[in-house]
Amino acid sequence: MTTSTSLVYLIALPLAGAALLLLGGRRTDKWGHLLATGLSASSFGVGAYQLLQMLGRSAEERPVSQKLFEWIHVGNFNVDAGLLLDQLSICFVLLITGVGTLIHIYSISYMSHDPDRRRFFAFLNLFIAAMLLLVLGDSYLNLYVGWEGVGLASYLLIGFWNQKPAYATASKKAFVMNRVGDMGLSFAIMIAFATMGTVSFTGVAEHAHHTSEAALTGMGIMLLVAAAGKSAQFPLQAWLGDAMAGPTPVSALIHAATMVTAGVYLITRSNFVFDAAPTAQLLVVIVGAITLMFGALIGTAKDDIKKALAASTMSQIGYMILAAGLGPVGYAFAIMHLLTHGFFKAGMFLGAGSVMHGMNDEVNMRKYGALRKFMPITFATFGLGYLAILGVPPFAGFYSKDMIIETAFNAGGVKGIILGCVTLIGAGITAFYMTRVIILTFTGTKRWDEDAHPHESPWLMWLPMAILAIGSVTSGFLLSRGDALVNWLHPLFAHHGEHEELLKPIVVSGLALTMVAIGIAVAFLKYSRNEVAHVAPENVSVFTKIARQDLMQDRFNEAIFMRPGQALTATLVATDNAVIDGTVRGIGQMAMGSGSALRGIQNGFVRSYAALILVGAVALVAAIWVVVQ
Amino acid sequence: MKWLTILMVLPLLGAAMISTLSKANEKAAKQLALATTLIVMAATIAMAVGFQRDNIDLQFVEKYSWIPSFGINFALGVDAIALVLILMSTILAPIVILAGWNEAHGGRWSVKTFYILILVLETMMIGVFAATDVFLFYVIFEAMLIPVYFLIGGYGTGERAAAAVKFLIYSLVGGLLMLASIIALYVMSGAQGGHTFDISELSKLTMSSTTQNLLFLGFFIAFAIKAPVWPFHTWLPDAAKAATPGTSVLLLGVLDKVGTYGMIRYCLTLFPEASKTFTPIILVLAVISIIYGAFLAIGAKDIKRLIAYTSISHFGFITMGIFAMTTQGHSGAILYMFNHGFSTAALFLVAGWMISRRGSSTIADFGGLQRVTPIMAWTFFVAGMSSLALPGLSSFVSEFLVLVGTFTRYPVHAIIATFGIVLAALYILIPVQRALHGPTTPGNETLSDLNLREKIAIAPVIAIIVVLGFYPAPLLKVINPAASHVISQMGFTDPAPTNGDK
Amino acid sequence: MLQLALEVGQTAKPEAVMFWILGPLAVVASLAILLVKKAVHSAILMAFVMIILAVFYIAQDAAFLGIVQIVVYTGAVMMLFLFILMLVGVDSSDSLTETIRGLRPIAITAAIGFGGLMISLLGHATLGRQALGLSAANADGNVQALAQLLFSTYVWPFEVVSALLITAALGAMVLAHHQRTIIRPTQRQLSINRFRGESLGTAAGLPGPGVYARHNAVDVPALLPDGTPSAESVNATLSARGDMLDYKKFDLSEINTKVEEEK
Amino acid sequence: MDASNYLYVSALLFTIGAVGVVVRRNAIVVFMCIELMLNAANLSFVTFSRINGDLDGQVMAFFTMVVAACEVVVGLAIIVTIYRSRRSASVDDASLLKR
Amino acid sequence: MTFTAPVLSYALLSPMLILLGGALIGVLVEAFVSKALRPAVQLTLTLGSILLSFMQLWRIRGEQSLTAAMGSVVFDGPAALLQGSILIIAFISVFLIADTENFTALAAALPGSDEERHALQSGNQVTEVYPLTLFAVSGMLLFPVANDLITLFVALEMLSLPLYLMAGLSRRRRLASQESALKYFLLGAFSSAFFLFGAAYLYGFSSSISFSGIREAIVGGGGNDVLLLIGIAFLSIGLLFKVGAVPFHAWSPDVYQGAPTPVTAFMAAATKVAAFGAMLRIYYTVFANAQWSWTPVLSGIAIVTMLLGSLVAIAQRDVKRMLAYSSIAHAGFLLSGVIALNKAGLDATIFYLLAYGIATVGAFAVVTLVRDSSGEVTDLNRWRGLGKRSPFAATTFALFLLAFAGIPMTSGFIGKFSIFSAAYESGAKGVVIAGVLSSAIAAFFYIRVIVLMFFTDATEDGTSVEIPSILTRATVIIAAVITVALGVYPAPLLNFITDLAIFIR
Repeated sequence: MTTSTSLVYLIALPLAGAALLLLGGRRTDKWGHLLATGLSASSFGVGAYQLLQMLGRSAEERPVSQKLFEWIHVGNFNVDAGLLLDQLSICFVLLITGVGTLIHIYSISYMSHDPDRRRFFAFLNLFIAAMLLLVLGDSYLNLYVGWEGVGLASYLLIGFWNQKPAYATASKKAFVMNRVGDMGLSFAIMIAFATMGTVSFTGVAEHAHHTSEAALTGMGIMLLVAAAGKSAQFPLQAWLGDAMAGPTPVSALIHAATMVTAGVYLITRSNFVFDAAPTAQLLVVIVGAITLMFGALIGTAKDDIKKALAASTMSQIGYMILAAGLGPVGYAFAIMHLLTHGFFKAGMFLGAGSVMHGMNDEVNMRKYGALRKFMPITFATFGLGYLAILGVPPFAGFYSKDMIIETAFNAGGVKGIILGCVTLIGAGITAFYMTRVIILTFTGTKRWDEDAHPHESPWLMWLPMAILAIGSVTSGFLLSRGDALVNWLHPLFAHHGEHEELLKPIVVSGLALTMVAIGIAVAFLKYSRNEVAHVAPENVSVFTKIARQDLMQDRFNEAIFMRPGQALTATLVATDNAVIDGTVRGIGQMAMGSGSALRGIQNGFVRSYAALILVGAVALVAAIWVVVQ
Repeated sequence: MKWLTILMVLPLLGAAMISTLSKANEKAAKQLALATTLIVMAATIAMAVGFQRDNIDLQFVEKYSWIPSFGINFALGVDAIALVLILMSTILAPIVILAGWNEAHGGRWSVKTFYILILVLETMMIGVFAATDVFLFYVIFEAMLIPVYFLIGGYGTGERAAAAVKFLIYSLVGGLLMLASIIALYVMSGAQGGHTFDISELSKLTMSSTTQNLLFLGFFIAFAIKAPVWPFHTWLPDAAKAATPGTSVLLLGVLDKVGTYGMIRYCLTLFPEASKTFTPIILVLAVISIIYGAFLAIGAKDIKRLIAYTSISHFGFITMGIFAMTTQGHSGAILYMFNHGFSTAALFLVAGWMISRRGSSTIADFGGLQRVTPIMAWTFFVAGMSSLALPGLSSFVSEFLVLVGTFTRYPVHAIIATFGIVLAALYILIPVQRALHGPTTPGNETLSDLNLREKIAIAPVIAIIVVLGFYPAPLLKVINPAASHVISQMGFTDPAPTNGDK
Repeated sequence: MLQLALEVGQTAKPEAVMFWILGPLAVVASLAILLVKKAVHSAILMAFVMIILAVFYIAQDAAFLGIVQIVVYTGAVMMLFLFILMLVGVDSSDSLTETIRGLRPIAITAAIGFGGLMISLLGHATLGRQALGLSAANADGNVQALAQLLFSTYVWPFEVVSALLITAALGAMVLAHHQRTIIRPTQRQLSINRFRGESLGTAAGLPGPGVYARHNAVDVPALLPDGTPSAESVNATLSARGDMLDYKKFDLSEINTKVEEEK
Repeated sequence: MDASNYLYVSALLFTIGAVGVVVRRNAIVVFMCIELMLNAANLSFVTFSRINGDLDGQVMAFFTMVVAACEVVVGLAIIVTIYRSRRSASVDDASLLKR
Repeated sequence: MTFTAPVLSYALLSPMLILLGGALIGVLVEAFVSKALRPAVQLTLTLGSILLSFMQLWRIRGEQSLTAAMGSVVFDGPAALLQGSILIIAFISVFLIADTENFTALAAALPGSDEERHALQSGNQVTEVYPLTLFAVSGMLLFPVANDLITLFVALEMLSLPLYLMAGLSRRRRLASQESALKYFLLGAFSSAFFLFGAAYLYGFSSSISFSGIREAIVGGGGNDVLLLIGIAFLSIGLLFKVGAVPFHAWSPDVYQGAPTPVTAFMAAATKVAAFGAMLRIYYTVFANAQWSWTPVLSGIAIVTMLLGSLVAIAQRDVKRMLAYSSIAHAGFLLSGVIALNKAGLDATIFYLLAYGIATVGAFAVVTLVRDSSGEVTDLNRWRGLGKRSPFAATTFALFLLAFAGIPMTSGFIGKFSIFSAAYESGAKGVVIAGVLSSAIAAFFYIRVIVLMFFTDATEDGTSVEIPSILTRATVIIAAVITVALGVYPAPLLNFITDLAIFIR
């Protein structure tokens, strides 16, 4: 393995930016955003440089590592602060820094009226640094630092406008649910250390094959829990919708392109664990499939443009998780979809931000309509992203999503058929709700409020959108040309035997396109032909109602965790006071009480005292009598 | 050089100098106290530099005959554990004084008395960790209650008298149980080759397992009250609520550590067999403390009580780490003691500033502080993050070590304890949301942000929290030999990787 | 039973007779001390018991003690008791009903228990050596032998007891002796005071109350020749207690003292 | 005759004296009962002296008498003082101090 | 019949003789010195005698003799230590007695009468308390050195009679004071009767009234033990009464409360030393071989005493009564030293006696300082906020309380530690556990008083603290210094005690 001394700059640059802006205070208000953007860009530069270096080496020589310093060495628990850049992480590095830099640029304008813009950029930089640490850490524990770091940054950014209590609550919810996932990661690390005596990726990879399946299954499940928390997968998905409280660039960066894909990274990175633990792998697939449908269904009912996109994100990540769960054959496709998704979803989020920017921060799509004329660039970039997500050839989604559907069908047996159908239906629903978004937002009649004056966003905002749109169009083709990404990642994953194909690729593409067409058609029929109500109609089916309420996920959490938790807290508080403290007080009062009672002996009469002495004497004599007898 | 004696005498000298000042000269008293503690801190650091970290023997040993007829010596010496805790105490002292510059003003007595008490307390804090004679330890262990008692009762707020009494009674009861055990040890040492209180001599005593168990309990309950471990904890929230922030820092940050320190130094060393016997029960208590403390923190309405309950949870982790009997658990616990001192200090000091500005310690009275007093709000936030053991901050390293060390031997306990980290997120973020976020509520609009003195006071604490989060190696290198020494003396070796028993 | 079987020679039989008459008497008399109402009767009974004890002492070769018992104890100490009883009120008789709840049953139970157990225990006691008489010890006479002991072996307590006696005397003095805090004036001094005082106005003695007064009561001040009331004429104790009527209102100076001649 | 019979009388007198202290209210009678107890003890001394065949017991009894005399002086002085202050010689009336 | 003149070793008796001489001169002073001069003369005389006596004691501290007074008195190391302790305590107690505010002006005067008022106005003083004190002190010196039952009984009465009298001499609340004298006297005499009865049976058992004779009889055995057991039991009642052990304790709260505070201080501290001194000698030398018979009973009494004393003290509202119950609890602690029956127990008990005695005098001295216009204020509720008004009084009182509670760095802690470890060494674990438990209970009420003084605000009526007389202040300071010194560096005294405390038989 090659060592390098420059990996640290990937992280250090944005981290320095964050530190400088946070500690520098108001003094850095003027140029802080520029510095942050510059640092993010230079980090991208370092990443690009590393890629070039990597390309120049043979496949085995490509991974680069750097040991920074001794971190935790206790007994046989030895973890250094070390970085590892290999073919997998470089994809992420470039995605994070690339998309991240674009979003920095976008935010310069988007946040220009916010008095706390500097702080926003500090947090963005902090996020970039944490996310880079997540993907660069050479051990689970290093990853864990980045893992929680992005959680923190996400919390800070979701709650950026925390003067609104709802936003503050949303950020707290995100953090807490993420922590549940983090707990899973902790367990996974503990299992790794207890069974294999190491927590580094290379170490675990070495030991995995001679470790019992039970332990690996446990570790895998715990990793899945972690992934579910971070990537908003079932059952820890509830926070993502609320996380849209943050400024839109945040949603684009964190909740579309980068952080939420960390789960996919984790599972892919831990391929050696999952490959040896089929049960865990199956669970991954199931979680992915459920979330895929779950997100898609929610997406159909959302009127809030960002929440609709968030639901879509959830669903798309479901695709990735599903793919990752399919084993060696799926990892590369998961990553590919992750990358293409990073482009088109970020682009669409930025588009949504642009719309909101022009519409006084209105998010309800029912109050949009006919924005195509007022925001042509936004419409164009958003539209390209739309085509990409639908999987229309030759846009990016077509390459990545079709591969996943195909792999799903090829998973074999009933499992393959079920998974294939789920992914297909998902694609159809995706087409439906995305078309709905397009129709409600950009076409039809205007349904704006009086004071809305839609206008196109400044160039600083549309430029990143445009770049991302280009990515949405081309990335799929580029990555799959000659199986570029698959081959690139190939050395990292176990080799897989050829599956017999259930369906020919062309058939899968046909089926997928058919489903997409159906979805689009239904959406057109439903929304384009009828006048869209200004307010969401109430006379809808039960399913719609449930879908509007995010399929009852919050109610479920409330009923199962929150209420019992609150009740337990209240009970414990009462118990602490009444039982534990009460026992202590009771002992005190008992002493007091017996003291007062015994005072009664001292009644002031000398004759009683004499009687007491006499009784004492009798007792002594009686004792003697007993002894003598 | 008689480092430890010098360290113990310096604060007393300061106290003596302060006592000569006139009552009106409050400023001089403060400055003198600050200067004294700074000198002590410098001296401690100078001493620590000379510490040989690979030497597991006691260092800087001093021994003077004190009460020869009972075999009692004024014997001092430190190993890594003691050194780390002394270092923590002496660093915290000047910070507490600087941070609580004005907290003596609401007291029953003069400002001067406050600082005399603080300095006397500092002497005892050093002594209690440095003592290598059980009797000397006990004397300081008990005697240090008195200054704290007066600090709480005389300078606290609210139900300060009741809280001080509760604190004192709890501690005294625990202390008396320990005294009974010490007497038994003393008598046994007399029967087995001469009266002594030397800890290393006492650890060689032979005794029946029943005796050992009983004596262990005497010590352990005293330490469990001090630490505090569930269910001996109810004094702490009251005391912490009533005490001034500075006192609370010393109380939770230093004094309570005497409990966990005592578990390592006395329970494990003197009664290895009994420690093993009771380990299952103690681990359960520790786990209960972790979860229970967290739930009560979530339910707390008063910010100081909240912090106190979080400490109960944290002390649960420390206790668990100690009795997990692995090097990771042990080192983690020791490191946790050090880190907890600073993260609690940060929380309490900032909470104290918030409370003194707002005039209330009820969480619901705050709101939107982040907009009004950003620096104060953010320091509180960082302190809170440290309390919930965010990776990258110091507590994470120790908490994770404890968990991983426990998991290798007691997976179930570790798993339950890990749920504490989710609860930690709740108990920190709930007050953060209520107090710092949301719209600025009435009564909070005109609060002033941290002034320069306060910034100077809190900066080193935050710095230590962050630096040790990323680079705990210097401390761990000091702690590790001592921790593994204790473990190996107990006859334990770390569980080897099982590979899942394949 | 104590294995005493003491040979008391020829006196055996008379002593037994004496014991069986006086022993029960002593017990009955002492019981009566508890039961009689008047303290004086108790004292008389007490003296009676003491005398019986003196007889017992003499019967047991303790002649000196027997005499001392009568002379000192009965004669002096009991008389002191009687004397004090006189002081306190010889006629007073106590009610024997118990006022402290539960005390009497406790006392009776304790008494029966105590007495019963003691007697039972004495029944079990053995000495383990030969019981001796005092014939040998008293060979030179009881008093001589005692003196020998008192002035040699027990000289130190004997000396120290003197301190006890002084203490007793001192104590009685402290509690009972009324030291004069004001020197009582002598007749001569009184006379001097009367005639060498500032005025001779009172030389003839103070007026008695009620003299010339409007009322003939002890709390009404006398009127002086000029019609003014005299405060001195009323007993000081009455004035101190505030029982004296306001003398001002008896002042005649305000009304016309000139008596109209009857025409 | 068996000298131990005196011991029985002594024990009875002692018991009666002790009960008298408890049941009688007049301070002087109470005190007399104490004297009865002392006399009972003296009787034991004299009896034991005879049994043991030495005079130490008689010396002790003699000292007891002397000491009792002193005690009587002090005790009666106290009783008289109390009587003068309270106009009552009942020990039950002196119960200001309690609990 | 020949008479051999007795031989007394005056050097060894001189501490007592000096005091008795001083007392006799004091009586003469009462008779012949003018009233105005008497207080000063008596005070000087008393302090001089005690000092002289102590100096003499210091000179003879190393001596040992069984025949100092024809076998009536034994002089050895423990004797020197106990006598020295009594003299030290007496010395600082006399400082308190010298405060004119404590004693009645005229004991014979009726409370509230004209005569009393005149006596008060004329500045009359009952200077007889000085010789009475000296008599009591000499009785106390004799009590632990007595070597036969006669001397023991005489000493017992000699220390008691003056105390009975002095208890009734209070200046304020005279009815209560006289009542306490009556109670003390009646119960004291009652217990003396038991003591005497027990002595009779011991004599019956052993045919000897000297301690050595009794011990030989116990060692030698003979008949059965009925007489011995009765003797031990009843003799113990007399001794336990003096130290205030349950159930023979009932007098002490009432008497402590009613007596003039200096007398209470003197009585509480010095009597305990004397009585425990005698107990130590009797149980360690005379009854040692009958250990099986009395240790269980005495352990039971010790446990009950500790617990009851501590428990009832919690419920007290009067500071003197509280201290009385505390002293009952301490009697229990001290009994555990007697039970120990080993060298460590002897050393510990002697140390404890001195430490406790001095702290007790100090505590009561502070009580005399807290006054309002009508005299001492002993109601605890009116001690609120004392720390504010009188830091000196409150701080020193707190120190003494902490010493009673056995907090480290005070003499009380060393005492408690040494006495419990001795008891534990002898196997009396139950006593130690009860001791620890009752210490915990006791801590509660000591701390309550500290809270009252320091942490609560004064009530309206504001108890004023009189500027203490120099002598009272001296007592408080001396007691405080010794209490701290013995807590911080007890080694010299402990060594001294260890070297000296060996009973001779």
